Amino acid sequence: MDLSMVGNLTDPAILFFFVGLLVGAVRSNLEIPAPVAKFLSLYLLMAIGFKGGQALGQTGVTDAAVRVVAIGVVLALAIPALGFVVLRRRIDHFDAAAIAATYGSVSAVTFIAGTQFLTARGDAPGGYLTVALVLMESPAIIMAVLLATWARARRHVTEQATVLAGVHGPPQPPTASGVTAGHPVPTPPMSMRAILHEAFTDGAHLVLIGSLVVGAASGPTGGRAMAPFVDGVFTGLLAFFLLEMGLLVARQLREARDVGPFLVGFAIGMPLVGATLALALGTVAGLSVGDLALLAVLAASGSYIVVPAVVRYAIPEARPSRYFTMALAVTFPFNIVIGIPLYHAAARALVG
Amino acid sequence: MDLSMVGNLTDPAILFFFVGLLVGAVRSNLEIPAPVAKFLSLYLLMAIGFKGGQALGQTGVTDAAVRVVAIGVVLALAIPALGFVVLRRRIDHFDAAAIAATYGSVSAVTFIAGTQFLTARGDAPGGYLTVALVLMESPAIIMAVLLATWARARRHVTEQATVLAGVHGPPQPPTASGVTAGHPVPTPPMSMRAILHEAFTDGAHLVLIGSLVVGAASGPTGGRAMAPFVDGVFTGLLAFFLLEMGLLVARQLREARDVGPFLVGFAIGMPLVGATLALALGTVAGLSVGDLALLAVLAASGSYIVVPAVVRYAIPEARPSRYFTMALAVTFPFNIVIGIPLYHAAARALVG
Amino acid sequence: MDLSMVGNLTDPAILFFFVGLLVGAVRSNLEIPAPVAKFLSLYLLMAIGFKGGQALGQTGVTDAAVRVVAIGVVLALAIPALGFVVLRRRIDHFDAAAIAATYGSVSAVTFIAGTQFLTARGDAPGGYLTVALVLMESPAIIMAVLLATWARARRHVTEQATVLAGVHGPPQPPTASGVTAGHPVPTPPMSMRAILHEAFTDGAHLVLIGSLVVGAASGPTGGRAMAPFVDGVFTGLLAFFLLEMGLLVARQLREARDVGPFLVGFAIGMPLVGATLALALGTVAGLSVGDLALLAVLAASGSYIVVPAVVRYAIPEARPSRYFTMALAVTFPFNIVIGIPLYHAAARALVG
Amino acid sequence: MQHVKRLDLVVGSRVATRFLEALDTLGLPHRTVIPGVHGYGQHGPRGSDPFATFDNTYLLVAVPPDRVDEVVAALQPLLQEVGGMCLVSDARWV
Amino acid sequence: MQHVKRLDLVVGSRVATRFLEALDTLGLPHRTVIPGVHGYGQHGPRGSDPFATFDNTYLLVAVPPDRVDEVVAALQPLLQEVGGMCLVSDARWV
Amino acid sequence: MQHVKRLDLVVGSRVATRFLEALDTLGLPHRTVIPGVHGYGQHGPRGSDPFATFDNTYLLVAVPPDRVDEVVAALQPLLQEVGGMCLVSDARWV
Ligand SMILES: Nc1ncnc2c1ncn2[C@@H]1O[C@H](COP(=O)(O)O)[C@@H](O)[C@H]1O
Ligand SMILES: Nc1ncnc2c1ncn2[C@@H]1O[C@H](COP(=O)(O)O)[C@@H](O)[C@H]1O
Ligand SMILES: Nc1ncnc2c1ncn2[C@@H]1O[C@H](COP(=O)(O)O)[C@@H](O)[C@H]1O
Ligand code: NA
Ligand code: NA
Ligand code: NA
Repeated sequence: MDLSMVGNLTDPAILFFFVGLLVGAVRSNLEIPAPVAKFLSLYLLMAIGFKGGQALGQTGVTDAAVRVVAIGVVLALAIPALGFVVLRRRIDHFDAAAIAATYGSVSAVTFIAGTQFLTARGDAPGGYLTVALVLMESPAIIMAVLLATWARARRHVTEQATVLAGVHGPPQPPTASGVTAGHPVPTPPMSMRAILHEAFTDGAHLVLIGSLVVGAASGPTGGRAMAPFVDGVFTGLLAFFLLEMGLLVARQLREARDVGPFLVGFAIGMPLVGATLALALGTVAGLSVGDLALLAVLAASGSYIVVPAVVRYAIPEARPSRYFTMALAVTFPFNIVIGIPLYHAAARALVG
Repeated sequence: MDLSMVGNLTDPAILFFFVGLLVGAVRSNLEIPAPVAKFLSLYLLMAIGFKGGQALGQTGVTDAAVRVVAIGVVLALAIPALGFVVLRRRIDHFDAAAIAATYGSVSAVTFIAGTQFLTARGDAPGGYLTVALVLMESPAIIMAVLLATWARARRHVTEQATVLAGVHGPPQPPTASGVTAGHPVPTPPMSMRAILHEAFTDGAHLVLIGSLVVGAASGPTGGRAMAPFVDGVFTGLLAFFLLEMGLLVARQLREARDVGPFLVGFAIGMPLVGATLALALGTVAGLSVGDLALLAVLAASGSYIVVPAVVRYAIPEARPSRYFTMALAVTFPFNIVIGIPLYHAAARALVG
Repeated sequence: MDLSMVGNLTDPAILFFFVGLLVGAVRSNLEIPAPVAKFLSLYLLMAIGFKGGQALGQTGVTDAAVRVVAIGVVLALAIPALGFVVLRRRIDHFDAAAIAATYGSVSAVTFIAGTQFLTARGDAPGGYLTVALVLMESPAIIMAVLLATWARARRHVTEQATVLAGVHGPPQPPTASGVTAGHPVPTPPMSMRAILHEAFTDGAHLVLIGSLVVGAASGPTGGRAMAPFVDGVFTGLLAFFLLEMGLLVARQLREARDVGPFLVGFAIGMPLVGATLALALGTVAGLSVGDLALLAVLAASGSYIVVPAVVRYAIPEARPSRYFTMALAVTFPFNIVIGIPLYHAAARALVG
Repeated sequence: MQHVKRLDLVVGSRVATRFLEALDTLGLPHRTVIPGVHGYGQHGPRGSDPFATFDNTYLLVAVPPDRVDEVVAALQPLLQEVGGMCLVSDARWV
Repeated sequence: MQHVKRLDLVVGSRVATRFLEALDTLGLPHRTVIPGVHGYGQHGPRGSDPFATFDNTYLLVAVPPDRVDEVVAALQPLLQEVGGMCLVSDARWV
Repeated sequence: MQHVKRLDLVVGSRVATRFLEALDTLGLPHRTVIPGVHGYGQHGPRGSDPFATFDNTYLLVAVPPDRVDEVVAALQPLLQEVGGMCLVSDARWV
């Protein structure tokens, strides 16, 4: 494992993440323009989707593919349930539901970093892992919304919500005693139908699925034509994107007021639990090292894109300064630096 | 032809166009940031300009080059004249002039898709086709402006125009009965001098010409240095751009209120007529399969960039919701999916 | 030398600079979106930093490296001092300090163009030149700020400054007689501490240093993974960036009201003096042709990024319409077209 | 120069079309749109993730003063449902 | 805090320089410029094509109240010729 | 519709956070932020270099009328120190 870890720390893309962290920490004026960052995130989704589709197109739907995807879906249901059970005793139920959704879903960037890491070490995972990535994104969101609805019912309808249903909110938060003080319940939560629409028509989601299909459909000729784009410049653009992620994490860490020791512990412990579950199920199912390790990475990762985007409207009572910050500022770097090499080492030890 | 058509539908770039269409149809939040889309469009022009210039630099001005370019210019004058004659009996003269200009000019993205398609099938067209692309862009605009001036003279100077010459328009359209109802004549049209300046100093136009010259001037060494950029990542960036085109077409289709069956028919019929003309003239002139097919693609394509941009000011009486929508939402997809393989098959049958 | 110069004028990247100049001169609507231009500038810094780091990582800190960097730092102190002595007799002391800083510092884009030129001609400079680039950026700024402080002290505290310390400036300049007329002293200059923070945490600066470290740390495996990004598409993206630089220079030339013949002379003479100094010191130190020529390029170049950005706040009394315009609109094109081939020819003659 | 009412709306980019369609329905199609806007309101931060999946759009609409009440009445339920800000102020149209 | 007049202009990006030069000529060089703005007005949609060849630019200019008539007089012919919107309103300058 | 004061700030992108933090401290976290804004003021041109290292950020903040003096007092020293523009005007909040 030691060698692997050192290996990850000489990967230029990962190193640029640290450059971003440091540059952000000294409060430099460095800024990746938002349109470029958005382009890079779409590019990464397109590239991994396409490559996954190509791999799938070559192998077809194998037995291993079915097993990986099945375990993935099981994990996507088990992890948020487990997370909620742990959290509900210690924190507000709405926060608990949102955090459970965060860890039940997955992080595409962590998935990409994991794929890079494993491929560089000769344990390339199968293309169907990309299908697992797609399918593991949404179940946790729906489960969390149901949990929040249940919590809302238990709390009865508060007077505040009633008032808010009648008028649009005031220009600034009612209390003048600082940001964190009041956490007013905003406009009423979205309908279930709207939530499902948001979750399933999310742009990032659809680009990933679309690229998967295009990759599978366009065969070796298409693959060769796209290779310089989806393979050649991939590491470089990933490095650029991780530079931005580093800047973002540095900024987020500065504002991490609402995350205490318990939640930091959860943000590190939950990934380890998730990865362990994945490693156990995957070993029983006889997965290869690469598939096993990447499934553990998926299980361990927390979503800081789709989930916060939807949950913000679906569970407005929960604080983004908790679930978003935990996933982005604690779990993401943890997985990148320690998690990925660790899960790989464990997979090697188990089935290597 | 069947094989070719299937071929086009496994091209990743074309497939991403369909992904964009579908994603747009389900009203996803997917959005390519405008600065990135603009960059991609400039990149595509730069790449085809440079590659055309390189090819020209190698072959010099051949006999075939002269014939292709000459036919191109003839078509750029004949097609808008023909279009106007057909349209003026059925629709408003200003709309007729604008639509004629649209189909008389050309679409660079269709040109690129055609080049990709033909090259992949071993019928690579000559670099001078890029010169034809450049020269076919503007004549139709100038012709349309003259037609509009003539139409304006016939209508006499209306009172409305007189009034508008005195005051800047009101904050919102005068009639409150919906958008399509009133189509107020806005500020007076541009002077001919201003129109020519707009048409010839258009950024896209100049990037194309500039890249053509740079490609021709920089020889094999320059070509090698630029290859990974203009060739390597080309398909990938084109795919990304066509994803955006798909989103745009989907949006445009939703707003296609002003295009009835007659105009839809025109938007499909006119390309076929233009292509037929090109195939006829090109066969007589003894062009190769690739040159012939791409010339047909040019003749069949309608401009949705330069022409609408200039015509908006030059013929303010015409409705963009007609000419722009027809070129972008009907003709462009038609050519991409059906037209290009069809013209190629015809060219093969004629001179193959 | 003649051949080399012609050589530079068939380099596609340099040719695109001229395309930009011409397109800008005819006042086309061409515009590279700002977020893309910013991305490209960060990309270029990342690529040269990474490549420099890779080269350094391979060779280690050689004797030649130490000599090059030492001479670079000497030049970064000598050139601004010399510049100030020349300028202070003819122009305002604040302008003199700002211009001295401009020419004491360096231009990364000129450095890149020089590296491309030399590498293409078989005289590739060492990776440690990138270290020189980094170290030569800031000393001149600090020196200029000290000079300005001294000038400010000599002038006593003017009444105007006293007034301004009390109120924020008015909405528009007090005099209504045109832009250039009044040059009001704005808000009080920054503290030395703030200036140092600005200079050392500047984003461009840190990306360069960070990439240098990542390049050195990530070894041959990292280098191979990044190659298509930092090498493959480099010329193409540089060409795109120089297109934008051409547009910018054309715009700047139109607004060059405050630069008279003396300052134009300085903007061409100072680079020649700087290059001569570098060539002399470097020849004595026994540098190779590539190292010597690129050091001369660094000495000859003037900063139009970091220096203006910092000096605007550090010496608010100086006019950007002088120092910025000189560096960007005169010295930059001069070096690109004439300077680089000239310094290379001189280096060959001296040590080739 | 005539008097107009100026509406400054900041709404989620994804739902901006709904506001614009409401204005279209009222026969008020003229507008200015600034994309890629960040913000912080009752629904927390918007636009500051590198994915910009959920940023805001700024809409500026000048309407004749006698139509402003109608416009506000049409937009209020939308603001209620999907959040956002709407400021109304006075201006003169040149 | 002194009173100022605030001008909000939305004009074609390509012609924005002409407006800015007119302001320069009046000795009013201070301004704020937002590029990449979309819109819909008498000249139809602007800025929503992926080529953004013809988008708008937003100009915000604060001028002393006594100079606003002069400014409006200088800009009106330009608005007449190339289109665009200009709103004038009151503000205080901090 | 209640009365609010609208603050339009244009400040260097690099120092924008300092303004926003000052507002946070006052318990006024709601705001709209437009990045990538160009301009020209007492500190010369901003945002028009291709490096955009030093462009402006536009901040729009609606605050209750009774808090505007407090806000202005908090922002004035910052404007003094790092430059920028701040306009205050009246609006109604829908
Ligand atoms: N008081 C305010 N001042 C300025 N902008 C605001 C204010 N309140 C809300 N906004 C903007 O409106 C967007 C949506 O608001 P909300 O739905 O309250 O989250 C926010 O992201 C801000 O951009
Ligand atoms: N009533 C309005 N409200 C807001 N923006 C407008 C209005 N009218 C025109 N504009 C803006 O001004 C630009 C040019 O207007 P026009 O020349 O009328 O097409 C449009 O693209 C819009 O961005
Ligand atoms: N009178 C004005 N009108 C509009 N914007 C202004 C004005 N004065 C300053 N600004 C903006 O505020 C920024 C900073 O101003 P300054 O610190 O004076 O350079 C400028 O770059 C402009 O964007
Ligand atoms: Na997970
Ligand atoms: Na045509
Ligand atoms: Na220098």
